[in-house]
Amino acid sequence: MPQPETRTDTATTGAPAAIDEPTRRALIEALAQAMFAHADELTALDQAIGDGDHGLNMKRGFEAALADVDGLAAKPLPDGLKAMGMTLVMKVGGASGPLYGTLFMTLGKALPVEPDRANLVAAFGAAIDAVKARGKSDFGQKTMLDVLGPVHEALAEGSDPKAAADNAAEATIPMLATRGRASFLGERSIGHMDPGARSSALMVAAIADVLEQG
Amino acid sequence: MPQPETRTDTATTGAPAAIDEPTRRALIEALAQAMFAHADELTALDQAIGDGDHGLNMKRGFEAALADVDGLAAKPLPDGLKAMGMTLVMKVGGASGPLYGTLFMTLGKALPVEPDRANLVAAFGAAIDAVKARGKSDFGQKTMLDVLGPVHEALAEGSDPKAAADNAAEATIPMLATRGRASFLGERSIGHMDPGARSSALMVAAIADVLEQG
Amino acid sequence: MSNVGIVIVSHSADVARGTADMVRQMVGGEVPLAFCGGDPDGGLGTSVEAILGAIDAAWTDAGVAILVDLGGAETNSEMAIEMLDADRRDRIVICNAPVVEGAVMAATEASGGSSLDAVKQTAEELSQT
Amino acid sequence: MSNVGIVIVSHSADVARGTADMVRQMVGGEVPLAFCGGDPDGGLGTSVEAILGAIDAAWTDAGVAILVDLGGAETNSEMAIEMLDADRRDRIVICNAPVVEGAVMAATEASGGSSLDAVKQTAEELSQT
Ligand SMILES: Nc1ncnc2c1ncn2[C@@H]1O[C@H](COP(=O)(O)OP(=O)(O)O)[C@@H](O)[C@H]1O
Ligand SMILES: Nc1ncnc2c1ncn2[C@@H]1O[C@H](COP(=O)(O)OP(=O)(O)O)[C@@H](O)[C@H]1O
Ligand SMILES: [Mg+2]
Ligand SMILES: [Mg+2]
Ligand SMILES: [Mg+2]
Ligand SMILES: [Mg+2]
Repeated sequence: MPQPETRTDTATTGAPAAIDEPTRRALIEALAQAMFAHADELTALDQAIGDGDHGLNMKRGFEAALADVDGLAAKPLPDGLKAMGMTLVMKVGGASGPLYGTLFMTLGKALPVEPDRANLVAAFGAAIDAVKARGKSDFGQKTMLDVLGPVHEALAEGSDPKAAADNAAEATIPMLATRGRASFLGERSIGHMDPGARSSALMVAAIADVLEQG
Repeated sequence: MPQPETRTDTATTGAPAAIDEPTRRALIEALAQAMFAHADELTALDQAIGDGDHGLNMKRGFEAALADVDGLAAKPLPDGLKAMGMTLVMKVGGASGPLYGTLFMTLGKALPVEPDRANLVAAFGAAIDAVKARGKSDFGQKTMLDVLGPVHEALAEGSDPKAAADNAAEATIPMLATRGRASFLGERSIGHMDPGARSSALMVAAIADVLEQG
Repeated sequence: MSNVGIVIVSHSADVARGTADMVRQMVGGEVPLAFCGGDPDGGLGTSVEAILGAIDAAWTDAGVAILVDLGGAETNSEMAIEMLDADRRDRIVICNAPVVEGAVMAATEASGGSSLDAVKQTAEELSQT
Repeated sequence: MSNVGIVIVSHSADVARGTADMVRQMVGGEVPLAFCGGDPDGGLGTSVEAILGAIDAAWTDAGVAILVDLGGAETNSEMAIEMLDADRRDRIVICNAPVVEGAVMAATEASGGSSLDAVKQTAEELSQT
């Protein structure tokens, strides 16, 4: 498992390599490919404890992002993130649309054009708060937040965000859902991974893979 | 205005003339014609404080009754009333369907084959109670019950049921609706005649006219 | 024993059909489901005959929960229930719950094998999340 | 000033259309009314773009009350509201009420010229009669 400490970050400034246009394009493509490759899996997870559309929703959102990959990648990082968020808001069609859309839009608002690690940690924290506000939700309710939170911690302490995301997604399995459609199932929501937790983990892995290569 | 005391009732037994097959046919036809002739008026009343379908609903119900007039008139009075009630239940399509249906079906259950006035008063009382139970409603709520009640009183005391019905329908105008769709309007239901009160008055008049001629 | 069945009764055939689509999306084929909407001529209203047909289509020995929208739908559903055999009449309830949200919640509860009482209660406890 | 407008947002286009039919039957043309249902591809879900379009279509200076069904419809409606000009944002509310019954009640209240607050309150007080 790759160690984030060995990444190309310059330890002295705490700044990751600049996220230039080719990297931004690679990030969008990697996110889209991850959603396309796992659409059926996400849908199956959502069938178990929801309405079975999460894979389809994410696929629709990232198809739209991919269709505009030139335009999105050409923008400076903050504007690109905002535009990406807006695309998800407009295209996803499920509760995850405004939630992921808010996540990306807040990152765009909070990040400078060339962020360092501290900027990233702060921006991710702000984005999580915005998702909580949008979803009237918090950690521990068996949602995407239960992956985003541990990823934020990993970023803050410099540990591996991919591993944190995967572990956190697994950890939603025994949770009782109290937000979103899965909450309709009450106790029966226990024993299944939350689909939004899984899509969050997939996105974190896709981003980490691109940045580690970058 | 015709006085019910001058009707063909034999004062000694209190029995109205037997309601024979031609009379039963005349009653069904008169009821249907009254609903057809006043369908637009009933609909207009329902447009003011409801969903504007009462005329259409009653027309549909009595078209079905008229289509089966031979069969209905051929039955003894109690069975004919029950069958008529069932027709309204199945065909009217609005709240008035099960309510008028229950009224006729209960009359059919409560009346003997050759009823006297006392039978009629008792049966009408039972039918009103059944409508109240079906509608979870009572007098004073601006519904058909506010005509049926005064008609029952008129029958019991031997006064003119037609006049009682017309006055009672008029008296629903200042009432506040607390049942049925008109209740959605709150205070704005005041100042309009209840459509079901009007259709009840029309039916009472149609029946009285036939029996007075009979 | 099969899961509790769900019957959707709306004044509008479109509302009834769309609600059934939303229910199917949540519970697939795990719950017997039937719906009806519209008066006997197809206008806005309800039809006792159609309600009886829907009850029959969704019938299971575990019983049937009916979701209705406004007054007439409820009164016609009550009328329909009284026309059933005594045997069935005891295993059918009308939920005091909104038609769309209630149907989704009731069906989700029913898909877990819950009793008719539990299905009714879940629909009726409904407040928007 | 015009009556408060009503916007219906359901996961199902059929539910949205049928609810609008039921509202029209009660209030005719007295209330600005718009509806949307379905995700951007027409499947079950909601679309922020369609919600924004519906808000625009039902807009009046008296404001607009939105009725939604389940979670995503609410979240997407909140998202849509935040994308409006500040000026409009203050005159638009999401009712915590069931979509079908709430829309009929809200529209009936609106047809009497009631304020946005009163319309919202009537929809939210709703219990089945
Ligand atoms: N209120 C909420 N707060 C945070 N996350 C939520 C909330 N509601 C839903 N989610 C997340 O969204 C996921 C479902 O997304 P999706 O299936 O696309 O939308 P929908 O539930 O509208 O069909 C859930 O698995 C959960 O992670
Ligand atoms: N719960 C009730 N109890 C008694 N009468 C009622 C009740 N609900 C409605 N009504 C009567 O029914 C009439 C409306 O009938 P109709 O328009 O045919 O049905 P709907 O209201 O379903 O459209 C009302 O005017 C009222 O007289
Ligand atoms: Mg889903
Ligand atoms: Mg969905
Ligand atoms: Mg009516
Ligand atoms: Mg009606």
